[in-house]
Amino acid sequence: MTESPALAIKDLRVTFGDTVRAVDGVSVEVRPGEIVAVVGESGSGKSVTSMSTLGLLPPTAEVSGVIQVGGVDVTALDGAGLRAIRGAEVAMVFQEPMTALNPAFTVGWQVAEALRLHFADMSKKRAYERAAELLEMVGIQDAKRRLGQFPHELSGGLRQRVMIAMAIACEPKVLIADEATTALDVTVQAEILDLLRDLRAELGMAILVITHNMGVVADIADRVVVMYQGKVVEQATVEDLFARPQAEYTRRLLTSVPRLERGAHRARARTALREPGQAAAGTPALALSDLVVEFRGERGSKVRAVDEVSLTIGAGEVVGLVGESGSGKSTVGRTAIGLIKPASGSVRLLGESLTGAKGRDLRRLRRRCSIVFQDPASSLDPRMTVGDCIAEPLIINKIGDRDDRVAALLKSVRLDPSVRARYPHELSGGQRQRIGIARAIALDPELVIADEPTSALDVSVQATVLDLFLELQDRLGFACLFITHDLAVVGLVADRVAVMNSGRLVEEGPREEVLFDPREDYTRRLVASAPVPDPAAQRERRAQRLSL
Amino acid sequence: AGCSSGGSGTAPGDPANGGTPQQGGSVTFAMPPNATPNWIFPIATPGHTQAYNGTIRQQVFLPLYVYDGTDTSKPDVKAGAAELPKYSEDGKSVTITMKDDLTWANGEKVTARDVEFWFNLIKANKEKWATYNEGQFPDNIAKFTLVDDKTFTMDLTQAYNPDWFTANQLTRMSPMPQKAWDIQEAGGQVGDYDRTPEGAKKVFDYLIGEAGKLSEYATNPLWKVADGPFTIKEFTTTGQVTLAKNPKYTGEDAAHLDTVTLKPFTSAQAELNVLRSGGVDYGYLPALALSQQKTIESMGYKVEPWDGWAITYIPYNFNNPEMGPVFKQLYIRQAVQMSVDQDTIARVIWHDQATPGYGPVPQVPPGSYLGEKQKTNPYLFDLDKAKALLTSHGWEIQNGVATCTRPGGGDDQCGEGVEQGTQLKFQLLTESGSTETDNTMQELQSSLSKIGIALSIKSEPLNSVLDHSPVCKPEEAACSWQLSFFGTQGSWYYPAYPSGEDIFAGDAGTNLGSYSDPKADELVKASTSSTSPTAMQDYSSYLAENLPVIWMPNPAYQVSAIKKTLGGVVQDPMAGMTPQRWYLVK
Amino acid sequence: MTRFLAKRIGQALVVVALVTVIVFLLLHTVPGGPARGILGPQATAAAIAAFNHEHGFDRSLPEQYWMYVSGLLHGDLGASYTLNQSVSSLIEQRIPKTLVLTGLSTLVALLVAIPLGVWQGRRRKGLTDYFITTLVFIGYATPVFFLALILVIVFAEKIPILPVQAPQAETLAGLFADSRGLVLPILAGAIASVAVFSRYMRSAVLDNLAEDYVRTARAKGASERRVVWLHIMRNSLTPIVAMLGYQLPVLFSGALVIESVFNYPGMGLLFWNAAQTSDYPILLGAVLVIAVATVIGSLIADILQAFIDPRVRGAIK
Amino acid sequence: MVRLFFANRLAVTGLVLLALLLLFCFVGPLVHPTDQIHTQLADANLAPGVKGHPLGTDDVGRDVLGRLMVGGQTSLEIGIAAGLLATLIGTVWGAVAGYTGGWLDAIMMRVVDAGIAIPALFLLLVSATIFRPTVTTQILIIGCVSWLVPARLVRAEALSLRSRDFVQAMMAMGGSHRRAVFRHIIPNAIGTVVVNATFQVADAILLVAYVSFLGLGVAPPATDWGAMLSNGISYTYDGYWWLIFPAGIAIILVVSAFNCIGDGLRDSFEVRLQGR
Ligand SMILES: Nc1ncnc2c1ncn2[C@@H]1O[C@H](COP(=O)(O)OP(=O)(O)OP(=O)(O)O)[C@@H](O)[C@H]1O
Ligand SMILES: Nc1ncnc2c1ncn2[C@@H]1O[C@H](COP(=O)(O)OP(=O)(O)OP(=O)(O)O)[C@@H](O)[C@H]1O
Ligand SMILES: [Mg+2]
Ligand SMILES: [Mg+2]
Repeated sequence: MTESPALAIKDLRVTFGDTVRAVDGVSVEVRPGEIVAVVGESGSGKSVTSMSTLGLLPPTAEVSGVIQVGGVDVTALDGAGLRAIRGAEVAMVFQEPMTALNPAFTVGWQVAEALRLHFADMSKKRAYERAAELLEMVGIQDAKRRLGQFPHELSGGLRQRVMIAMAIACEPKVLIADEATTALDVTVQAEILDLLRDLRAELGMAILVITHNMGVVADIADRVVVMYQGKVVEQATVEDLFARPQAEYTRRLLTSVPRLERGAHRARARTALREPGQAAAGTPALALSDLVVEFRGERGSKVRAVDEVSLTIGAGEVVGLVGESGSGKSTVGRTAIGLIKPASGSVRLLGESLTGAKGRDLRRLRRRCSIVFQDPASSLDPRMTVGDCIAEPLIINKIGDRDDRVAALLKSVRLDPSVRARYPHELSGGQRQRIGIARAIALDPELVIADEPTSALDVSVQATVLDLFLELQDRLGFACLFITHDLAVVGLVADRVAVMNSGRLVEEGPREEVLFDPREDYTRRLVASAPVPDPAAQRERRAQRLSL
Repeated sequence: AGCSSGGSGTAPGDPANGGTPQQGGSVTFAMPPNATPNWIFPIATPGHTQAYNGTIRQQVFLPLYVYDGTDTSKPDVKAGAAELPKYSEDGKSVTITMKDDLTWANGEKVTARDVEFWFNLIKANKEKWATYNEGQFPDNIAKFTLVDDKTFTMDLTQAYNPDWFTANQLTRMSPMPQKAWDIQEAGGQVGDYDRTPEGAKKVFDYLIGEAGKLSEYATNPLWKVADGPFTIKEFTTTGQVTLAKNPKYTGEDAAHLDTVTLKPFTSAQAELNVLRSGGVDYGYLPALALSQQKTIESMGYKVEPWDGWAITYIPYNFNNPEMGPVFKQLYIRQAVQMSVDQDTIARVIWHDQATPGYGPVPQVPPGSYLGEKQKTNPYLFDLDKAKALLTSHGWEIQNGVATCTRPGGGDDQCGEGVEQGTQLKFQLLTESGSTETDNTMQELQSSLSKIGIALSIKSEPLNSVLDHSPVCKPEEAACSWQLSFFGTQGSWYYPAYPSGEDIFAGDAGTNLGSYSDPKADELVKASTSSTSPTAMQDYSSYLAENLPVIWMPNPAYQVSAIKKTLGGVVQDPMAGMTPQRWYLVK
Repeated sequence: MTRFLAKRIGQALVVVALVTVIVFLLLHTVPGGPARGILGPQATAAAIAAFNHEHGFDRSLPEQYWMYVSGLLHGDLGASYTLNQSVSSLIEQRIPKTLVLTGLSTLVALLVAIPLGVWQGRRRKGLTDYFITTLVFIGYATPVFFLALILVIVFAEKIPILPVQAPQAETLAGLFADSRGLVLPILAGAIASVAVFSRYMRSAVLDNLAEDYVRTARAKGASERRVVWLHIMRNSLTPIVAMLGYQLPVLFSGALVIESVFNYPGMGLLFWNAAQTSDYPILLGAVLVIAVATVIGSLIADILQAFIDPRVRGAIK
Repeated sequence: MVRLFFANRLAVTGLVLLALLLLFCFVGPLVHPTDQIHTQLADANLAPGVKGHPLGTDDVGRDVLGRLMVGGQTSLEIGIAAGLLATLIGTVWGAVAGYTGGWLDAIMMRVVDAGIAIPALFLLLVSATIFRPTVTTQILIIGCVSWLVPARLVRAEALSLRSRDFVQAMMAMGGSHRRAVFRHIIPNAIGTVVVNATFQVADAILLVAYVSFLGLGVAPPATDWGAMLSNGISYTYDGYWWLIFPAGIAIILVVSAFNCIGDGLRDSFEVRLQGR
């Protein structure tokens, strides 16, 4: 380990205004060919640290400290110098892929741009070909067609992979992946992790992975940096960390990691109410039958995103929806609440037909439901303060006493009530996500559609949020469609599990059955791909999976 | 004031010009905005009476008589097609002889038959003739007789004042080449079709149809048969007209110049810009640009006002249900007239390019028609006297507005029909778009307010003003207008003989305010039908005193800028032109 | 797309029909009719009655409208009351002139305004931003006729490098042959539009600067220039395109002042004079042309907008 | 947001400027009383300073400074009211059309097309013959002919905003369309709206001048800045600068004041760009 580090951050401090100390004396080193994972509490300054390496923080940020890339101090560089480094030396995958792509250009163009910016002599055609290869490398099927699509036509996972493709396009020396696999299903995630390992092996790339998924950490990292409240509280090799956590926060973190194993399901006071047989008796909270959703593709062709999906969620029941990225999970969620009109099939929401509902009736119906969007950044109005965002459902339903309620909601998702005066762009990804959750539970809904509600949360916060969620569910008995990629979380909260693949519902059944005794091949692959938060065990699993 | 020198023409060889007249050359003349010429046929149909149509037409097809407004007492024989008319003793018939030397371009002589051709077409189609007035030409011709090739006689239905008849009726006549134009359809044979009413109608329709093809004016063989000093060389759809010297002209008034281009402008501003760059030889200054006189002069131009043979006035609507009775009181009209400070308005607002007017006859050039009373303003500007007139007739000023406190017909009372409590609040409709007019109206408003008359002003485009101030009966809704001004360009342009049968006679079509006064009617009638030489002067004096309207300063027709090298220009107050007499000097 | 076009053309026809009806009705609410205006103050009552009869003003309104429409369907726009030409030939002569003038001045305005707006958006709150903003507003607040006058005084009189008149030729080729004459009119027309376009551009650039995708582009190593001129620009064109669609009709009537100052008889002036002289056939014809221009403009704007913003594309397919 | 607005130096400058202008026009005549009713032809076109006229006299002899105040009252009243009216109608119309989409959008936008297709000039001419001009009718007429542009602009923005997740999120919460339009679409289109509003005020003030020229203006002896300016411009060649500049500068000042306020407003909505 005498090699000079590819990326070295020394005593980095970042403050926003006088009050927010986002990063407080962080030092991290990544050597060529090394994969370092950064874990830590949501809002602990991981993203800010990573962005500061490329000088991408907003001007409101005050930065001090030293950042060296290949021995060169980045903070001393001027515009041109920085540009030469960006993309070519250090590339970055941003946390929220939804807003990070330019809505006006096709994804092909955007990937090709990354190439052409640094390979001046590359022809346009060649760049597109390479872009297609890159998309295939990150596991996007049908890459040629995807090249011509616009970001809003892609699912969250697809966008995230586009971002990854863009980042690795120029084969940078340092790759910073900020929550780069949150929107990916476990099979794709495993592929991406394999890809990263390959890149490290072939190119000696130094990789800094920011993640909350301890499984991912166990799977890929050589070394782990743990951050807490803007400080590095622990650095250790991955084995050491899992085996002998030193810091108090690390220990808390590790104990909160959900594991995919039998019986991990949280016991709930009123489980009796929700024995499968009984659920059918009451009016189902959500009943989808033969749902088909189509999007217009190029030249009027139609793309089936959801293909004859039938799914029933009984009152008070939690159904986990898992499946491949781009398989139509989010689309099902959106259609369920009437944001997308199905091409055929019917949606019954809380016993009423949604297809026919209009105006006031529709609004009344919707008020009894709520939805957490997959991408927290784009689902918050950029011009409203966090407080206003959370208060919005209260205002819509003319509920008084908002101030207290907003404060209480913030507290319940472990956010300081002082953030209410901030704007969404002033929060970290996980903080934004929690705003979305707080907003969704503000009204004590009867049905919650939660699209990856905890993907950006560190496991300790995730645990709190899930506890809260389950506690609320106990108390209010709402039904829930829980869309996620994290099978362990599904195992924790869901009564039943549904699995989707390419728009179809391939398997559906009680939790234990689907997760531990899957009928379908696809499900089996899925379960096998789920990383376990234990380096040794994970290595074994990986070998197993690869031989599969 | 430069207004007294109207028609300051310069005769050929005028030493003042310095330099010798030349033959040939071309001259560009700037037409005012919106004056787009669009007609050359000697009979104008409605919508085709723009001033420059007449000017162009009379260079190509000579009218019987042409007046030059610098002397309105007799026609400018040289510019017309006939010798002076001879009236019978009783004034009931007139005999006219055509000039001997005139020929059409096709070699035919210009004959009395050509006049008959014109007359027959008019007679059969008078309804379509833009200048037709019931009772006047051709209704007042009892019989048209050809005497010989060159001479004809017209019997009139009654005795007319010869001056009036020549100036206001005979000027409309214009011989037309019967041997070339007496055709009923395209490609048809020439015949004597005009002599039957049906035939005349057909011929007329055919010719009018041809006249509607503006783009062919320079090429249509019909229009080549001209007898004037010029022919049409170019006539564009945007209104640019180039006249070229007619080589076949046989008269004594041949053109000096090779071509004269009449150039249209989209606005006075555009014209001024071009003028300042020397792009026109004969242009004009917008009134507000008068301060540039020196600059323009230094660029080789003479700046001369071109007075108009016109009067400018504001009619009272005597039939207005509210204010009609008030307007009918002469003392009120006197008070109003005494509040119009014409001298100052002309000097300050019009920059000396308007002439105060005191009666129905154009004040300049002063001729034999001006009555003694009109010559010397009978109602000098005097606010005190004006106010006294009101107070002495039972008006009291309350809150700044005169209110009638003593109704009744007595000498010290408000007058017949004026009710107790009537307030002197007048509404004035005025033409928009001119700073001078706006300012004049504000000045009027201001001085009237000083004698207790509240004037409220509403300005509208000229057409709306005319639409909104029709001749009307008191009970009609359209009679709500009280005062109306449409004289930015002069309210009324007269033919050579400035009689008032169209505007101040009780039954006249354009007597907008329904002014009615038996004595005035009598005087108007006398001016057209009696042969007395003082008829016009009597009429002029009476109306100057009786105030059928508010007399206002009359703006000049235009303020011309003429290249110093251009001679022979006469600024005809009747807005006519004689470009055949223009010439360039070395 | 074809369906969209078909639908929009159908709607366009309705709009055009609607506009003619409205204008027709409005014209007939004007008391007195056009006769007095056409025939002048000296016209007699008989002449006015004859005029009204000849042009059908003594008939009922629906009848008159029907007469007009049936003429239209035969491609006949009628004949001017005052200009002794058919309306269609007048429009034919004037439209190219106006299109040249307004098209070029819009183009010039765009070429100046878009870079200016983008540049200002980036250098927000700098001294130059304030300075340019002030200039732009002075340009906007100066009435066109004054601006034109100043241009003439400066560039044609004080420093006589340009002609005072627009080209007087009747043909397009002739117009371009005298292209120096086009400079001042185009300039006069462009300045106010520069103000408008650049302000919208600046504002939109500000909106987009805050978006996350800008950060992505920077992270790729794109130069600031590229980020602004490519990434942000494309996303900022929405208001400009919306303005442009609307600009087309406005240009037709808005060129009036420039046409009148530079002695360049185009559509604006034709319309204005017709309005002043109550030349109804020209008015109706011109309104028809403007209505057609409007619907075309609005259609083009919508299509363009879908082109630059894929998210709206769904709305037009 | 209010705090942000007042923290913005530019915005405060704009507000102060506007306040000063209002003070000048509405309180000024008390300090500098002049006769704006009567003409004084003997004193026409006096240069500034002569005979106690600080800014000279106009072409019929009225004190220009006093006239500036009186004219400003009309201009400010009409400009502000008509500009705001047009912005208001246009913004709401456009936002509703763009947000709703479908046939309602088609109908609403075709109405706008039809409105734009009828030249404002023509409408003004016709209304000149129907209405008597008062400040109120002017506000209404100008407001009614100028809302079409903002409608188109805002609609274009709304069209892409409506598909954003935060709007969808609100809909999913059972929020009304009204809330979507007023709380999300319009605030996010605020940049365009504000820029347009500044132009609307300027336009209205200039349009009043145009309108007076057409004969629809307020009846004399009342006046407005636009009319003063267009009148004064005829004297360009005479060098009577005091007939041109005061009114011209006044117009530019209002326009700039509104622009500053607009930028300030815009900034307080554009929370993401602070520090830039
Ligand atoms: N507006 C759109 N236009 C065209 N295609 C779309 C659109 N929205 C989604 N799709 C396509 O529909 C499919 C399903 O998308 P969806 O967002 O439901 O996937 P998902 O299961 O939520 O995936 P992920 O886990 O990656 O979020 C994808 O192939 C996507 O490209
Ligand atoms: N523009 C900003 N203005 C003010 N505060 C900010 C801004 N950006 C980030 N912060 C704050 O800085 C802190 C660190 O944010 P950062 O995005 O680095 O968190 P993170 O560790 O990436 O969290 P997560 O796991 O939730 O993404 C957070 O408290 C956040 O609220
Ligand atoms: Mg983060
Ligand atoms: Mg999804």
